[in-house]
Amino acid sequence: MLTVDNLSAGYGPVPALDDVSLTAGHGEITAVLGANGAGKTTLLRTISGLVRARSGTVSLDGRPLTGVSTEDLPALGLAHVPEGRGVLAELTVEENLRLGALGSRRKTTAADLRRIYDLFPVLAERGTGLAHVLSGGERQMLVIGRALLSRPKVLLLDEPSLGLAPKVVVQIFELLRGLVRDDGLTVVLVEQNARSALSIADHGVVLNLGKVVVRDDAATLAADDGLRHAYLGF
Amino acid sequence: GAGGRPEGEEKGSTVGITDTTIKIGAHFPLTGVAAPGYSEIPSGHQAYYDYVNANGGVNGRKIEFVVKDDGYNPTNTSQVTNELVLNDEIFAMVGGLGTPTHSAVVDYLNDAKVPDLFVSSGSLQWGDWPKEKPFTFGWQPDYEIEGKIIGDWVAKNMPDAKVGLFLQDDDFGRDGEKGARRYLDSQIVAVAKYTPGNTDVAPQIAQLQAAGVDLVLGFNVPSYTALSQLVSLKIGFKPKWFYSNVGSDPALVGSLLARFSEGAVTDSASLLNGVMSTEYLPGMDAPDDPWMKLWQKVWDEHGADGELTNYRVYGMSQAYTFVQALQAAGQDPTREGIVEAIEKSGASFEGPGIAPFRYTGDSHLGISGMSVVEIQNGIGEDLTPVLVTDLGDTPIKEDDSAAGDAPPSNGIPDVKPAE
Amino acid sequence: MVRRHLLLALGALVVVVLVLETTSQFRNAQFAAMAYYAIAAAGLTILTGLNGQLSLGHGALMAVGAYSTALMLQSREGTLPLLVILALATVITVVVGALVGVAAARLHGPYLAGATLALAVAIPGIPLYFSEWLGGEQGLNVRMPEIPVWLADAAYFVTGQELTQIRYLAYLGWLGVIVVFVLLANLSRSRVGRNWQAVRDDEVAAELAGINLGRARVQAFVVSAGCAGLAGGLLALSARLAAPSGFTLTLSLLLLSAVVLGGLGSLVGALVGAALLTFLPQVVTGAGTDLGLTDVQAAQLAPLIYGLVTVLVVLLAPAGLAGGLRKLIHWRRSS
Amino acid sequence: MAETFEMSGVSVNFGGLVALSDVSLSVAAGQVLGVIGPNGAGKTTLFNVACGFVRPDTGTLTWRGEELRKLRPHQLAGLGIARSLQELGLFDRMTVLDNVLVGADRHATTGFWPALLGLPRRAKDERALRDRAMAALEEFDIADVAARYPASLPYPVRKRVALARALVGEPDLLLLDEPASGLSSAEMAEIGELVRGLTDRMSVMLVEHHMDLVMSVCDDIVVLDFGKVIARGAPAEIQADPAVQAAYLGEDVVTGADSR
Amino acid sequence: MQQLLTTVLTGVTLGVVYAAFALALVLIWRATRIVNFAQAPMAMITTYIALVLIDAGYSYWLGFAAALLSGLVLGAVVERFVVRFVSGKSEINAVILTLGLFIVLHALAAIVFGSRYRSFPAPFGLRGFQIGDTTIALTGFGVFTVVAVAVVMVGLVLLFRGTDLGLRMRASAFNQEVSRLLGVKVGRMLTLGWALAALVGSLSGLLIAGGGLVHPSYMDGVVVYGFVAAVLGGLDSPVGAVVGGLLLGLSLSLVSGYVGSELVPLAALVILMAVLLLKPGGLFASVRERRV
Ligand SMILES: Nc1ncnc2c1ncn2[C@@H]1O[C@H](COP(=O)(O)OP(=O)(O)OP(=O)(O)O)[C@@H](O)[C@H]1O
Ligand SMILES: Nc1ncnc2c1ncn2[C@@H]1O[C@H](COP(=O)(O)OP(=O)(O)OP(=O)(O)O)[C@@H](O)[C@H]1O
Ligand SMILES: CC(C)C[C@H](N)C(=O)O
Ligand SMILES: [Mg+2]
Ligand SMILES: [Mg+2]
Repeated sequence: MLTVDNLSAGYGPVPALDDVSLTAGHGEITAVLGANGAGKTTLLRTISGLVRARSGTVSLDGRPLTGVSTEDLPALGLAHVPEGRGVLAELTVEENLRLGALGSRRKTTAADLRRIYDLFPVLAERGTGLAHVLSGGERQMLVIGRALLSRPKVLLLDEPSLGLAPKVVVQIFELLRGLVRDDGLTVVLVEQNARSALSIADHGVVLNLGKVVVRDDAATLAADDGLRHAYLGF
Repeated sequence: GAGGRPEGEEKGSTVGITDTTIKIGAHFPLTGVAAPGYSEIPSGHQAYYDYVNANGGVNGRKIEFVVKDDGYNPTNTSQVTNELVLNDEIFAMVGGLGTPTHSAVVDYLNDAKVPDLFVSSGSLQWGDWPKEKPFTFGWQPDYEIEGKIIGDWVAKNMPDAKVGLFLQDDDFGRDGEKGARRYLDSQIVAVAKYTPGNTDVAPQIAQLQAAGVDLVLGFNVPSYTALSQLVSLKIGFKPKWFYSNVGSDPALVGSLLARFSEGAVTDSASLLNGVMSTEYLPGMDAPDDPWMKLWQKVWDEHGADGELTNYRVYGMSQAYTFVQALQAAGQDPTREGIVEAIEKSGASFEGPGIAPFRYTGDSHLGISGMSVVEIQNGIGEDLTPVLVTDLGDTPIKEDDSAAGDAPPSNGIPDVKPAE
Repeated sequence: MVRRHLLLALGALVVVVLVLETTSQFRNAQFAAMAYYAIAAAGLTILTGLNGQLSLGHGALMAVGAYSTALMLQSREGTLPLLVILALATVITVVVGALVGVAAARLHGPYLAGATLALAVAIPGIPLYFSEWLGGEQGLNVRMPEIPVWLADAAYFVTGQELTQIRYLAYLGWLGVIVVFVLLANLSRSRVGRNWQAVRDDEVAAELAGINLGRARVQAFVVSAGCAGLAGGLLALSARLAAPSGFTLTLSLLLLSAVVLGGLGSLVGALVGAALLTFLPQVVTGAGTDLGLTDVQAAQLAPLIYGLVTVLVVLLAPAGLAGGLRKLIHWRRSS
Repeated sequence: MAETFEMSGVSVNFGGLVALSDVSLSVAAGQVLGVIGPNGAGKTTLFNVACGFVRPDTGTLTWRGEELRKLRPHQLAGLGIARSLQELGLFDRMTVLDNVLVGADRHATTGFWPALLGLPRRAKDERALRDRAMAALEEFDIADVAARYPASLPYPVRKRVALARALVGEPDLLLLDEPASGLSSAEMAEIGELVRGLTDRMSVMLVEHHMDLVMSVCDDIVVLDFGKVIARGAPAEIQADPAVQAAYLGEDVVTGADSR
Repeated sequence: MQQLLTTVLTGVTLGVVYAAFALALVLIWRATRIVNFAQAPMAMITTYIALVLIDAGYSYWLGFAAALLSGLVLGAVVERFVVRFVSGKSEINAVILTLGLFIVLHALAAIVFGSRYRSFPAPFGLRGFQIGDTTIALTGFGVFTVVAVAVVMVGLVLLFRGTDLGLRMRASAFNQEVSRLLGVKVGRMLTLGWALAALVGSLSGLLIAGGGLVHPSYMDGVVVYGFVAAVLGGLDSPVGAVVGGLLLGLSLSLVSGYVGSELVPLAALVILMAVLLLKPGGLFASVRERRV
């Protein structure tokens, strides 16, 4: 379980996150929504320690992460798929995947790899080639696969559907549901595509200008027309 | 005058001179690739000037010696010479080192009428054209006469030797080759040139070996003596070696080779045994020479950190000549006056050099000769008396007249003002 | 914009006259040196700052300019006018720069660095091979032609002082600086400079915008080579010599460091860097001697301090001294 | 028919991997052609061929009735073809205005020498370019950020800068690679309108994974899978095509298309 | 015939030395994407440390070990306290920083150790091996050099190709932020990369010094040729560095012996340009074609 309490952060004088609190429960998908620039990415980056929090705390299963560096998070079971394709293009596809497992101090087993390759067959074909040649969508598959390889307890996903074909989006969302259901994975899902995010999420949090404006069950949010028009744009 | 300018009156210049001081300067490579060795020369100068100053100076004037680093880069030489002349306002440049470096400033010094005394280099250009460069004087024997003396000796004593030249690819090697060819042209079977800075000389030595050379004449600097010895060891090349004076400092080369050992070269001095060279100054291998005793005393009293070395001896010897020149210029030296004085009486200066200077109105070349030596256990043993000559087809003859000079008891020369 | 450049140039000219007329011969000589460093650094700052090409070989291009100048001044009687000679030296270097630029245009980052590094050591080897013609290790002596009589008279008329060779050279150098800076400022504020920057920031996008990458790179290289050529010519006049050991790798590297020290991509930065190169060694060595160090120690002090300054500037003011100063002023104003 | 862009029989191999195989298509004046297909189907590669970044193994390109041989990317702008990049490719150390000015460079009339010498006609030329660029910025409603650097701007604004840069050159054919990725539905709708608004001035080729957008703006759609054209036709036909559904759309997603 | 053999053999030994230096550059490049110009003076300093010990009467091998160890420490210190502050920022600033270090270390060495020539011992013989009655230009020390460089090359290939550590090091060089998200201790990797590179650099310093002369600038020549060798090989590839070094050493030796030693630098330029014009990323460049 991931808890965020009164978190604030920013890049200059203007705060990008202002007193944000949320709880992502064990075995649940929490969708973080909001317009461009609302602070969604900043929220994930602050949780990961890539952006310094000005105040507030983040805790993982009750353990505060204050003072824990970004590099130690994978070992604690937290994986973060960053916005905009964090592919290490100069490494091979397989090396990228192996790095995912390394973070959580595990050896990559053939079975692990096979699971990812089954999910994204194209990665298997490109396995020993440089990730550099991958298409936009293939890169997105790679970073998601890489995060899954670390078998995280908590998964932070920043716009995973970016650049993916509709069929693959559905496939990935189904996979997430499965993991949440079967393994008790905790997911924080940042999505531009609010409609499909809410369709698989349990809860939703809407950010606007760095503040939480609404927090509710996913179904309730999806049904709220006023909210949809004001913040979610569909 | 043109443009309505007042006409200046030309008189002898006394820039750099006060009643109690005389300021001189020079450029040396104190940093960079040429610094090893050469950076020690000015400390020799300095020690001797300190000694003279401690003994009352010259005509009551203390000598101030300003050294500027040029890193052996002519562009810098030019800048620091500007600084010496325009900012420090030196009376004369004394001992500025290096052929390419000093070339950059020789015209300027002459245009500015700054005496440019005793350039630390054996290139001919310092002394061969006194008409164009009236203020410039060489000091050490030029490389051409050294080549001639070596060539003549080899032709006479080893007429069957197949000679190979190992040359630094600049004036040094070229002038030396020119001199040597005068006597050896038919004996030379191979010429190998190295470029300073390129430390891999195996191809050059292999070339000499391939040509069946059994006597190598080297016009090279000391580090290349060490390198050429090492490479020969490596490829099993065992000719006779004859290094010009610049490259042969046995103390230095010996210490350089000392460590090339660990089983392979056990005794470094013996590696140089039988190597031939030339000498024109008593050096570290002759500690009992009266000049060396003087230098040792001066160094012990006024020297900087470190041991006395041949580079420092070179510097002190030059400084000694400068003091002589200053004395010859009389009570009230001027820039023009000191030049005139050296032209008049320089040839009779008695100093550590074993052959006389060639200074006259027609030549500003330095020491006129040297003797051929063979190195045994780190000591150069004379094979010939002092041989003197001059450029071109001037014959080589024996002349021991300057070899017996001994320093005055107080270690300070006493030259009468030139008339 | 252009008019502003010209006004600035005019102001600069006045300052130059005032400074050169009121300072000693020795300072004049230093200013002459600063001038050629500034010109070379300005070219390099355009190449590296605007176009993103890292050249470790500009010293070699200066050598081309220097040797061209020296060759044209060899004949004892009757050479071309000095300005024509410098212009020709610039043109010759431009041609060489174009050849190098064409080869370099395909290279990136460390590969370009490697190639230009090799260039920096290769070019000074050429005079050694053609020593008959280029003077070998000793190089070619350069005799500055007499100052034209009308100019000397005019100068005397205006300033009341004799125009010495050194001052004449300093004027020549600073005239060069002003002209070059105006031209470079024009370029960098024009579509040409803009396109160079585009190539630096994103090749693919630049290409799609219609920019021929190779051409833009070669163009930038050629312009900076031209500067190096002119600077080389002035250096030869100033050092009175063109010799291989005047154009070691060190020169190329010092130029580059001066550009970064001053502030990459800014012409003012090039000026600051040139001033550092010219004045720092002398000041530091002087201070060292005053502190009672031996000559050898004092001589080592200059590179030591220069190196430390370089390290500190890169660490503390990554935008260079000019950039750091600008920031400081901003900060002062805003607080 | 003069403004038609055609590709015929284009094949591309990347060492064994068939990225495009015998692809033919054409875009007529004022038409919006959608190119869709699974990830890795070869859409970006197709654009790369059209731009000269990838030289096809076989096949030809024709533009305005003339074959483009040995096309090099930098020639595109001059030919009146512009392309936006999947990852924006803004010039980070140049202001927004300068970014757009580079796009407008095609209309410059003076060359190197006037620029070097600062001749008056260069100043005139520069003013003209600037007016053009400002007009483009205003059209996209981003004139207020003209002096800012792209990195400090929100993503959708950056996206507009990229579009402004592509359009300021007044191309006759615009290639858009995933223009809507990372945008909200509302912004996507804006882009849709914008693209439709372009059709009186130019033709558009559009790669996009958001079906809402594709279906609403395209006149015609080509579907690629494993480098082959598996379907082409009007949006409605494509949506109904079972092969397309199987390869690309999946069953569920189609429904959302009309719900806007 | 013997001249050719000698020229070739010395070319190979020379090439191996370039290769050793190039390996250090490759290591640092792979680990931090910085070209370290200060590599040479760092190696020079550690060689002096060995020399001081040997001069004080300790054995060659103690000096050898001390030099390697101090290289390791020096590399780590320089990364942690100097280079760290520019890593991941502008490429040229990093280059200039290492140039600044170059100048500083040089001057320091001259001040501390003096700038005169000193000879440096070799642990194995310096006489060429005897075959029949000809001596070939290969010495015991030469063999040692070749073996040492081969071992380092193989070690590096194994490190980068085969180990998780190598993978982590490469990842942090390419993208620090992504690597940290993946649990790679980026700072530690960078320090380790510099430390290892400086160790290999120290080795090259010892190999160049062995049976040769040492002074503050003795490594300067190898800066250019070692860098050129690394670039020839593709900068990313340890095998490339060795092939590049050998190719360069051999060609330069031949040019020096049969054409003229003044053309050696020009030959290096020609070889480099010829290779780079055909393969702009060096001989062993991984193919990186996709740009869009
Ligand atoms: N590195 C940065 N420097 C300065 N400002 C930044 C930086 N990154 C983000 N911002 C600003 O912080 C605010 C929040 O940005 P953030 O990226 O968190 O939004 P977001 O909700 O993820 O938007 P998007 O949907 O575009 O990804 C925005 O105003 C943005 O411009
Ligand atoms: N230079 C290359 N070398 C090898 N394979 C390549 C290269 N460029 C592209 N590919 C491969 O070709 C295929 C087509 O890539 P392309 O980028 O065209 O796909 P796309 O249709 O644009 O996909 P996406 O929707 O994910 O962006 C991909 O599988 C990709 O991995
Ligand atoms: C004897 C040395 C001090 C001179 C030096 N060999 C030179 O010509 O540069
Ligand atoms: Mg975001
Ligand atoms: Mg694509």
